[in-house]
Amino acid sequence: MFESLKRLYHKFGSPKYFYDITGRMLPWLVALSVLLLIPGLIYGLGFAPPEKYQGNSYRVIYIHVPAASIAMSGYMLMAVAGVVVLVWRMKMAEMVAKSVAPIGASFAFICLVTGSIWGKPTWGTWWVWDARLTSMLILLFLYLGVMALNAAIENAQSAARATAVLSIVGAVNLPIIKYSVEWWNTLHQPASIRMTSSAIDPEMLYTLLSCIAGFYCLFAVLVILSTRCEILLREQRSSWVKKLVGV
Amino acid sequence: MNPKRKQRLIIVLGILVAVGLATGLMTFALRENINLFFTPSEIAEGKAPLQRRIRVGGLVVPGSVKRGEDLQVSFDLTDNAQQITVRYAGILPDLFREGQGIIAHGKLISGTLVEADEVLAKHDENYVPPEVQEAIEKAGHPKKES
Amino acid sequence: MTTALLQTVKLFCERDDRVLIRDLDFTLHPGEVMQIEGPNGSGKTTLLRILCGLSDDYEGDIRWQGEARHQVDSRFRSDTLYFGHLTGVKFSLSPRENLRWILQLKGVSPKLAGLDERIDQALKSVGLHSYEDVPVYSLSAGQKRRVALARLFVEPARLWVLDEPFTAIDRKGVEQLEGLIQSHAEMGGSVLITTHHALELSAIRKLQLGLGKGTWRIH
Amino acid sequence: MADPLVSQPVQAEEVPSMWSGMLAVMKRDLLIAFRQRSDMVNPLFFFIMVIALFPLGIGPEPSTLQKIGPGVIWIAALLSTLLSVDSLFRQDFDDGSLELALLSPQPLFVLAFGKVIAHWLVTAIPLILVAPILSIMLFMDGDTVKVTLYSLLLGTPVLSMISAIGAALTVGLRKGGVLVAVIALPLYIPVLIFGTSAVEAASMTLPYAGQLAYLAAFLIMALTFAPFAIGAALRISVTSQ
Repeated sequence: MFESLKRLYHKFGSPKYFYDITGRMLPWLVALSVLLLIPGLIYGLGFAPPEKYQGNSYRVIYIHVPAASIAMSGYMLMAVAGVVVLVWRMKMAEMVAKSVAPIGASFAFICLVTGSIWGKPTWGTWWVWDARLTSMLILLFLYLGVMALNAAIENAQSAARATAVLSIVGAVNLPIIKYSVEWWNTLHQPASIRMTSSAIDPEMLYTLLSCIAGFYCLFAVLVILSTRCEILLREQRSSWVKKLVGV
Repeated sequence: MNPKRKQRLIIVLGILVAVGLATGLMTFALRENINLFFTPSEIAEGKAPLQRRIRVGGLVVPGSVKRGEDLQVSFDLTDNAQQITVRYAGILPDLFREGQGIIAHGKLISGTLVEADEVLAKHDENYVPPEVQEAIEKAGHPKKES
Repeated sequence: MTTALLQTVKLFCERDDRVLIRDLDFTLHPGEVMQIEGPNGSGKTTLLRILCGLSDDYEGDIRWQGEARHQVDSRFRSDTLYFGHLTGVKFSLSPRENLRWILQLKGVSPKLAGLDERIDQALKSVGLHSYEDVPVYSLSAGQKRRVALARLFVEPARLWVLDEPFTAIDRKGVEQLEGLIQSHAEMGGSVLITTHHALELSAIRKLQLGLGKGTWRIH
Repeated sequence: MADPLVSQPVQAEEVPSMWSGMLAVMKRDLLIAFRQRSDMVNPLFFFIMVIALFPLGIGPEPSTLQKIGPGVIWIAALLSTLLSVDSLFRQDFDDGSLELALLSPQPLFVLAFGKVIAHWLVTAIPLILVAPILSIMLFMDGDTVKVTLYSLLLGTPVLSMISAIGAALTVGLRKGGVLVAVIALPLYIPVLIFGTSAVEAASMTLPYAGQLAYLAAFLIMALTFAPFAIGAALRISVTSQ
């Protein structure tokens, strides 16, 4: 078991293998995300029953919640990749971490925008300095810091290592920031975003789950595409890339 | 013991002690009421400061909502033990209704009268915000099942 | 047969997509001086930085006394003296304070008996007698360089890694430094040095780095 | 007496004590700071001036100033830490002493720790000492002044530690200054929240022990773990040039 894990790890550590295997996975992932996302969103935005109190405005949830979740897990993914970069010096992890940052930041941004669109009808204001909104804003800032650092260092490898340190420090701090912000302003109730199964209608729940899964597939597709570009860029002088692009 | 290993041991022990200390401080801090959240009972007992922005949480007493001119509204809040009155000028959230758990931000004017500048309601009927729920439980009443 | 002090196995290094060193195998024994030569841009400084642990942008193995260097890192570092383009000399401190701090960093106890006398003696050896207590910024460029060179007289290290040590040093200083390197080697120390200066030492090997293709030659 | 032209190395300890390594760095940095006093005085002036600007910008009403006082003092402290931290490793990087530190048998985090402590002593202590006077100028009173002092005492070392991570990551870059701010500011938030909240609570004559306990917990965590991050960051910055 351990041996095969190790083998898998080494395989994924090779850019060529990663490029090949993701090339084969990509169509499936695209298909999966289309299959989950299109019906999920159409049904969620158009046909799912309106919520008892909020009417139709709650429908933003089908974008808002997946985006929030992906923004968070994207950061965690980046931090884990950072650990791999620092401990095992794996090149693939450097490229993945670099690709995740802007995509995760975009999802954090989407989450903020949809949150504020949702906030207008529900709370009567576009923006509240509410715990969840604020901590998502800070998450976006953390992403931006990582991206800025990455952009500032010319050498790709040292940029990757420096951002790895920063994203790990950020990940360690994230729970503390989240907690303190939540404590600082407990304005709105967690219920609006956290869905316990008893509190949500199954019809809405399944739609939401489909959207979440679909957005995760989309996230995976985006990360893979961006990583593949990075691989070609970094390995441009290796023989397999030369052969691939036909030089 | 070889000195290199001794150094390493000291570092590890230091980290353990530090983590322990930090956890201790955290648990102490968690027991303090630092977010200025008060229940109607606490306000009735005079624990909350006057003229300071505080948070009050409780359930809106059915039949207590009185609307005045210019969006003036007043209602009572209860934790099933004591009642206080909240005065508010502004648009109440869509989800505000009688029997609902809400959190009001504002100043304690006198005795049990709170002048709120912000009123927030929860979104779901089955859900009581943890602070409100805690306050109700503290006052000796278990959660009401709806 | 003495054990090698420093050894590289198939050392490979590239910088900005240019191969600097390919499959470098060399061994440095106690008592040996190795001069690294090559045109500008051939990677002399890079190689020195890799060898003393200031850069880990390489592939291959580096061994210290037969063991992988990263496993005996702290032992390796206490036995290596690196003298680079930047000297680490603080301008607002006096030469004496500078040396004292560098020695402390190296693990010399500040309470060591006679430490101050030894430092003063080292400063005297590099011609900084009576300059011990003036701030370094008031010294000339050559004198500033000499403050750092005084390390060679007191700092405990078997391996000296010297990157262009003769910069800004006058002719007398150069002769003196050559003598110092010679005597260090005779006492069983080893030296890795880059310089464009023709060294007049009795036993010296040369590592010639080629430009552009990672080629090298030892003679 | 032996020939002065022969190397006569002094004896080093086989495993040097980390404590003395840290003290050596600290002493050296303090000495340098006392010789170049501007490094020490400028952040202090900045702190005082920023706070003095607020009454001018917002208006001199005591009630308003009293209300925003804790936030103002904390944000000024935060900015002045940020301002001073940029030079923390830069000089050492430029003159090569960071390379020497990296090649010393001492672990890098020990040396980094010593540097940050020295930096805190030099830049934050003066600031903490004048904070009570400034808080009186912002019409804060009694306990509030005391708690301002406590909260800064507990909070500023955390700020120093966090910004040192940013400074270490950007030390090799030409445009470090703004980048450090972008990196470090989001991480400051918990300290800012609990610091201001402690002062606010004190101004309402409410218990503030909880907030101070949080700050103390952050302090312990920062002192324990930040040096490792700083050390790793420095290593990356130095080895990658």
